[in-house]
Amino acid sequence: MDSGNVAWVLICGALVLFMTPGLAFFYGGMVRSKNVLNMLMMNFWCVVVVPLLWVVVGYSLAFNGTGGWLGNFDKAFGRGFDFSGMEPVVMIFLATFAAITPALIAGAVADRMKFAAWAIFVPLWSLVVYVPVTYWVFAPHGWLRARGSLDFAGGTSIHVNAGIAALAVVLVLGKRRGWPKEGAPPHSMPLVMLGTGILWFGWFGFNAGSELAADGVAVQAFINTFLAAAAAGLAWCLVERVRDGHITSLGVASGIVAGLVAITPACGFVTSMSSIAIGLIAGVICCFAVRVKFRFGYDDALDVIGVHLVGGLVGSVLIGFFADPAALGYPPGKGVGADGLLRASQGLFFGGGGGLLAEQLLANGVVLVFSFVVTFVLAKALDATIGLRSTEEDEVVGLDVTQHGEAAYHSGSDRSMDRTF
Amino acid sequence: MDSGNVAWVLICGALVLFMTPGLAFFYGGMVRSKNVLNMLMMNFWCVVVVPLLWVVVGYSLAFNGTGGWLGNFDKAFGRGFDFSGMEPVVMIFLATFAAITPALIAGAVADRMKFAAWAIFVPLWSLVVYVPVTYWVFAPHGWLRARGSLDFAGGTSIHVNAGIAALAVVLVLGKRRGWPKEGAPPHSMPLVMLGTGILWFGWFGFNAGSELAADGVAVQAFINTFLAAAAAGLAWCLVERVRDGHITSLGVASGIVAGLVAITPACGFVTSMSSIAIGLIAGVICCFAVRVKFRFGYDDALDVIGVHLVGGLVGSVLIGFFADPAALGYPPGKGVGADGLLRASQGLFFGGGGGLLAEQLLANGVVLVFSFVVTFVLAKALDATIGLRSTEEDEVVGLDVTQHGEAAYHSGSDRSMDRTF
Amino acid sequence: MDSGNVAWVLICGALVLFMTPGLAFFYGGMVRSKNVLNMLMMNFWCVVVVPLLWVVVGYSLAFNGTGGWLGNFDKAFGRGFDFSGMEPVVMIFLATFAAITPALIAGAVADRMKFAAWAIFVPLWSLVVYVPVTYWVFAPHGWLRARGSLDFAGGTSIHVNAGIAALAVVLVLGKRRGWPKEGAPPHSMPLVMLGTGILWFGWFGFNAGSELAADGVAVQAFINTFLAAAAAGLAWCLVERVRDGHITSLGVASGIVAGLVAITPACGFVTSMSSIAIGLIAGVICCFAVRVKFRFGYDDALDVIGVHLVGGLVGSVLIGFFADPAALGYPPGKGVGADGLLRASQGLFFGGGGGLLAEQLLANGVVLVFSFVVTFVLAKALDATIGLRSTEEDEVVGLDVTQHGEAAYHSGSDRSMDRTF
Amino acid sequence: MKLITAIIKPFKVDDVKTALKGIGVVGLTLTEVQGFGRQGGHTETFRGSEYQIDFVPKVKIEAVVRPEDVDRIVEALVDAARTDKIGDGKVWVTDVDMVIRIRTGERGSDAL
Amino acid sequence: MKLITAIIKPFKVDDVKTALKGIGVVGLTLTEVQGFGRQGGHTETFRGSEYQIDFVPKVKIEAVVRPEDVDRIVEALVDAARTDKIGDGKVWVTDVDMVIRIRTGERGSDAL
Amino acid sequence: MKLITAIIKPFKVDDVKTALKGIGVVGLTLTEVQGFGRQGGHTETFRGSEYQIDFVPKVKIEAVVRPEDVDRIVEALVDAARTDKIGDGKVWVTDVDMVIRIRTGERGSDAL
Ligand SMILES: Nc1ncnc2c1ncn2[C@@H]1O[C@H](COP(=O)(O)OP(=O)(O)O)[C@@H](O)[C@H]1O
Ligand SMILES: Nc1ncnc2c1ncn2[C@@H]1O[C@H](COP(=O)(O)OP(=O)(O)O)[C@@H](O)[C@H]1O
Ligand SMILES: Nc1ncnc2c1ncn2[C@@H]1O[C@H](COP(=O)(O)OP(=O)(O)O)[C@@H](O)[C@H]1O
Repeated sequence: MDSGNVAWVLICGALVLFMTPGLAFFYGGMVRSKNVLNMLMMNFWCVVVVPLLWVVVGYSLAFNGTGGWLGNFDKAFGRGFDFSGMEPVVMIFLATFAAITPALIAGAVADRMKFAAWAIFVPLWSLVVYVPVTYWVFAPHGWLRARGSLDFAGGTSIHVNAGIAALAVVLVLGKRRGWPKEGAPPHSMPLVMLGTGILWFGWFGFNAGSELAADGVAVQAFINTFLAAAAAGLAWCLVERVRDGHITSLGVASGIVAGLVAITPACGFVTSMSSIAIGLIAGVICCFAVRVKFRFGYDDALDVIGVHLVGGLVGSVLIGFFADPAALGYPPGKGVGADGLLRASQGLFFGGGGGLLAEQLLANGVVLVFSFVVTFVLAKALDATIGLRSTEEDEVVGLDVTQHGEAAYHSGSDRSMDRTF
Repeated sequence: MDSGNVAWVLICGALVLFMTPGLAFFYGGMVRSKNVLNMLMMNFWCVVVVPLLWVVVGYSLAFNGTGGWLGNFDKAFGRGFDFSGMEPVVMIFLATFAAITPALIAGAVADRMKFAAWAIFVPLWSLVVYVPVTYWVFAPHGWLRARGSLDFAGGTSIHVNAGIAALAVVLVLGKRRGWPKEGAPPHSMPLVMLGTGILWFGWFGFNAGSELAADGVAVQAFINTFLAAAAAGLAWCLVERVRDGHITSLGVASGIVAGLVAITPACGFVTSMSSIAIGLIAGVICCFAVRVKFRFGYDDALDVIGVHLVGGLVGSVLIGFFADPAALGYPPGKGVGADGLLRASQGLFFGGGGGLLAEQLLANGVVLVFSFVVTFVLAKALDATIGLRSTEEDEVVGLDVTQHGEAAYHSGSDRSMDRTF
Repeated sequence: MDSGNVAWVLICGALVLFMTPGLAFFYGGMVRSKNVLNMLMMNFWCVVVVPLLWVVVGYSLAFNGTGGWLGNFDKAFGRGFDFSGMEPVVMIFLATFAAITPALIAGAVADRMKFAAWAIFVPLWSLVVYVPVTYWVFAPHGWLRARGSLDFAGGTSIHVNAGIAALAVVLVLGKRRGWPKEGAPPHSMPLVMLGTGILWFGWFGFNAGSELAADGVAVQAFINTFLAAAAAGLAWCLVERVRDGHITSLGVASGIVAGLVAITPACGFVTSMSSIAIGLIAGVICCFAVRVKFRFGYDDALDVIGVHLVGGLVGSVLIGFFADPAALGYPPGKGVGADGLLRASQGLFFGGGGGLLAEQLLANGVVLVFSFVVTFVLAKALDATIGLRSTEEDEVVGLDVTQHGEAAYHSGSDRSMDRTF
Repeated sequence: MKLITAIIKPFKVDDVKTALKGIGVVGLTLTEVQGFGRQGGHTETFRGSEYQIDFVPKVKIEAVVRPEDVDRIVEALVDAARTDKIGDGKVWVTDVDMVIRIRTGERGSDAL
Repeated sequence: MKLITAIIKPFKVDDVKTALKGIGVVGLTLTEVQGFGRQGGHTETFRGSEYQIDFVPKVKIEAVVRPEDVDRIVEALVDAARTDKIGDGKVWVTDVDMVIRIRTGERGSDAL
Repeated sequence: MKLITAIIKPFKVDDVKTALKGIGVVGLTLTEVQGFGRQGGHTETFRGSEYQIDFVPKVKIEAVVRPEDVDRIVEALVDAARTDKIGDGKVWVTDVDMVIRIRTGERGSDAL
């Protein structure tokens, strides 16, 4: 057990935990002040509920197996971990991934979902969608991974997965009143920018930590995470400048996040220059993708689909072109990676032929279909039972007061209020 | 000197330093906008004054001794540190603990304490209360530790200590005008949630860093810090749902902090499942404890007592039941820990009998009495000399303007003001 | 390749990246709400544009050379890095330094600079000023470093350099309307304090990471970063108390930053007690320096000159007095440091004679002249071509709306707006 | 001249503005206010303490208009602001001695 | 109808509201305002530069009431708002031509 | 008594306050408002969606004054607030039945 690796993966775990509050602020700043606490709560709920589920049963089902489809219960209830090895570190590191994945969906359902429905949706979705998908894509013997598809830090299993699930939920949930005719500008852009800063900061742990060691691949992943975010932020700015005449702060923030999403699956398999290319491509595509919802009329409030689904797909597919594990010192095709089972082939642009691209398309296709269908059914079931949607009256008054009995801001500088106990 | 351990403890030190601003925002969001800067200042004051005191004399007195009661001056003024060993790392790591402990008290005295009095209280309290208590509980030869009481990261020496001191100060300081009939809702809940996120993030350094090495115990402490916070946050939410009908963001934030407090003393001695149990228990108890002040009529403005004192006691006492160092690979009863002097016995539930529980009760009892008495005397002395309490007029106008000559927010989007120099 | 060192420098890199958003909030809170997004954007722009430039060509020119004046293109486009060694880690770590340096200048030009001009200024300045200065001061064979001047983490090459450049730009840009008769108080002090907390947190990575290893010198640098910030914060508070009668939150924040700036060049060469002395001196001097602009009439909006230029000079010159590498276990005068080429001599107070002081004065003098002249010419050229200054109308309405087509806050709790596409 | 003052629900601002624009109102001033009335407020809970919040967010609209236009404008305003739910608000009209346009010094209806 | 406008100290809002409720005022509108007057303001210091802030936070309360109730209401309001310290504020009364309840279209005292 | 109400540009507040102080106005109340008028607003863009913002920030100033002072004060106010650019705002004057100083109960001009 190497102290440097333990220190690295632990601190990366703390960074990823910090990302969920960061996401909460990124989203929370974009909604109106009457709904900001509800948005923060949807995120914080994920980080209190999912990690418990993860340790109790999730990790064991999502990673501890020998078949291609699902794990077993051998590591349930935190049993059977050897604290002189890396496994408990990996288990808790991945708990933070499990927590943030459903939180991504919160951005799509903003302003109108009953909190009680969200509270139940999150743990159920984690079990029936996140756990199996994670096993297929990430677990040593997962069938998609075993076939050779690559996902370094969760482009397919996290961003594509959460993004398509978001689409399924909003289709069941319906549009906010007034949308798309009316829109609601962000109540606090500084809060959005704070979230962006925290996300970028934490994403280094998310991506470079996924190497599960402080080695050369982690360094490459770190560099790529930096460059792709910068490149996508720049690309989004340039599109805005040309198209809208202005460079906006929400634009650069969105671009940075799009770049981070896109490089997530690729960061450990591509060179620095490829990461810049991936960032530029993702920035441009996502900048247009966020407007698709107006054409098709699904109310993806904060663009989870336009940024996470599209960005994740872009990055995951581009692996098929840019992957160059040879340049990164992986013995190509041989068993590599933390568990020695990863088969990393070259991409189309680097002499690998179309095989890897095909696997990337297959893996993402499978996740798109599975996640959409199961999530849609789950949402329908919840809607039919407790109901997904808040009343129109609650939507008008705001979810903070109606769902949580709180208001985010009390400006009156020294107005005090009678306590009624 | 192992680079992995150095990297780990240094980064943990940076995380704990970041906690004091985090605490400032956690508290600052809860007060009215006329008092927020005063709250931030009470916290920042701790982090500029106490670390200097710590390096100059505090560390040497609090850790560098051979007797049971107090250290000596051999390491004063930063003298006598060997930079090829871990000691200077430990010294600076613990400086951040010394800084945040008095800062915890700020939450109790909010909205009414003269800043001049706070400015003097902080260094005095650190010297006469924090330093001796730390020696007894934490120092290799400290008498409470030598007897076998356990406190991994500061439940007794920090949270119980600061919590009971807060009670002593508010008893001298008195209630805010209008309290409890009137109350003042948080001026910015997003600021509170930001503080919560920073605190949780930093607390990984606080707890897992206290192992002073990147090893298996640090990993267990990290996992427990994660799980106890989640469990307590969940518990607080469930109590609110049942009792008040709503799950509030302030509730989940309070629960998370309560869980972090409770696991602080225990994180290096209990298993993952025990940490969940401790978190659940602490969440429920603290959720009720924050209302005790209305029964007894002490104005603990932001619930330092209900969360830190009660949470610290819960965690510290539960060590007596849940401690299972054997399961964590400590040779039980043998000398272990960073300094090889720690005697870690089993708790009541794990075959250790009541011995450890008795030591836990004794240690906390001693700290409760000592800290309360000395702090009460100190507060009375300050009150008799310079006065603890701001004028009623200042309290109405607000402490930001009257104590600091500043206002937190200037909304008028483009009102400029004449400079009078 | 030691995993502990890799983990340390990577996490330090993430910390420094986080500093630029931190700086954005530190500055952004100080401006009026009509200009805050523009301030955030000036900072975020640096962090998306400069790192790309750095990897493509900057690093190679700024570090990879054998002559005294400038590097070559051998490491351009991310070519030629050995991922089994530390060099790629160092390259990306330093990318964050390159990003934050021009961002410092944003504080001086606040409220009135055309964003288009800033967007072009940043990459140009990085190439023609930052890159050569960095080579001279930091690169193994840089002529100023080779002569024996010391700059551990960037006092001369970053703070003095950016500070004097800020003076050059504001002289070309001119004063804000109404200044100095009118001033604009901070629109959100809590945002300023958040930035302060993030900056201090990140600065540990900035300074202690610059050792490029997790060793005893990194520990000393970490300790000094902590103490100097605290000492300078305290010093600023005391001056305010005596001079103005109040201790302000902006004061303690400014002092902390001043101390961090001053210790940046010195942190790896001085003892703990010397770092306290340097902090106290810097705090007092900067507290007076921020008022000099009123005497000389240059509109340094947020005191980049008073804090960064003056603070950087103070720290850099004091190295000449306080440097004591012997006490830190450097073989004095021998080749030391990460690249084995550093010549660290003793300061005046520690038996080193005036030689080092002379070198410090020379190095800073050279940077002052070069940076001022080149920046002034660059600013003049931009002003003559696209124009540096926004229209008076835009300045009155605010830069957020006019430069970025956005407003920072939309308070109307549930006012929605018609989308016009 | 007459001053029409209306207290309306915030989410009705756009509708009201559009309606008034439609019938030739070229200027008005809006203020974020808080209302107390039959509608009642809501309760908030902080750490188990309940607070009764009696005030609900409203928007106040003020427009100085020609006396002869008052009835048409009030009617249009009321129609646009009505949701038939409690809390829709009030409109009241007061007399104005004179009105001046600062930029030009014009008075009376020319100032509108 | 009459419009009673009062400028009071913010921390007096609850007392005033309770007092008015007590004597049958069923509705009123509140605005956060800033006042300039005898009370004077305060100075703020930012990095050693002083600013004289002349405006202090106040709350404005507006209530349309029946003419015959004006005196009772003003009296109750003044009593509730008074602290006998400078800056307690002002109350003024203006005439209202007509008042309408948006929800129902009722006019006059029925609209209150 | 008369009530002078002025809608002005925010950055003119200090000038107006100084001017009114200069001619003996000892008190006034300020409110942050948003104005709709000829000046028009601006557009904002969020992720490529455009919003037309019709309201621009303004400041409302209210002062109760003695009838005989109205003209002087209005004149001073208009001069101080004028920038000759569109959007300078309006001033209007309404009649006040009575004004009371809460602290003392004084009425009429003594209350100012
Ligand atoms: N007498 C009044 N004077 C001034 N404002 C009033 C008065 N009565 C009600 N309002 C305003 O009108 C709003 C709506 O009134 P309310 O009684 O709640 O519903 P409705 O208008 O349907 O009767 C209140 O929130 C308050 O702002
Ligand atoms: N002539 C006036 N017109 C409008 N508002 C006024 C006037 N005079 C005072 N006010 C308001 O009343 C508040 C209190 O007035 P002030 O002169 O400070 O104390 P007092 O009411 O005790 O005389 C002021 O802050 C201002 O908001
Ligand atoms: N009829 C009106 N009633 C009330 N306020 C008005 C009216 N017309 C204009 N205003 C206020 O005056 C401000 C300036 O008016 P505007 O027409 O934009 O420019 P100008 O005053 O130069 O004609 C508006 O923003 C609005 O706040």
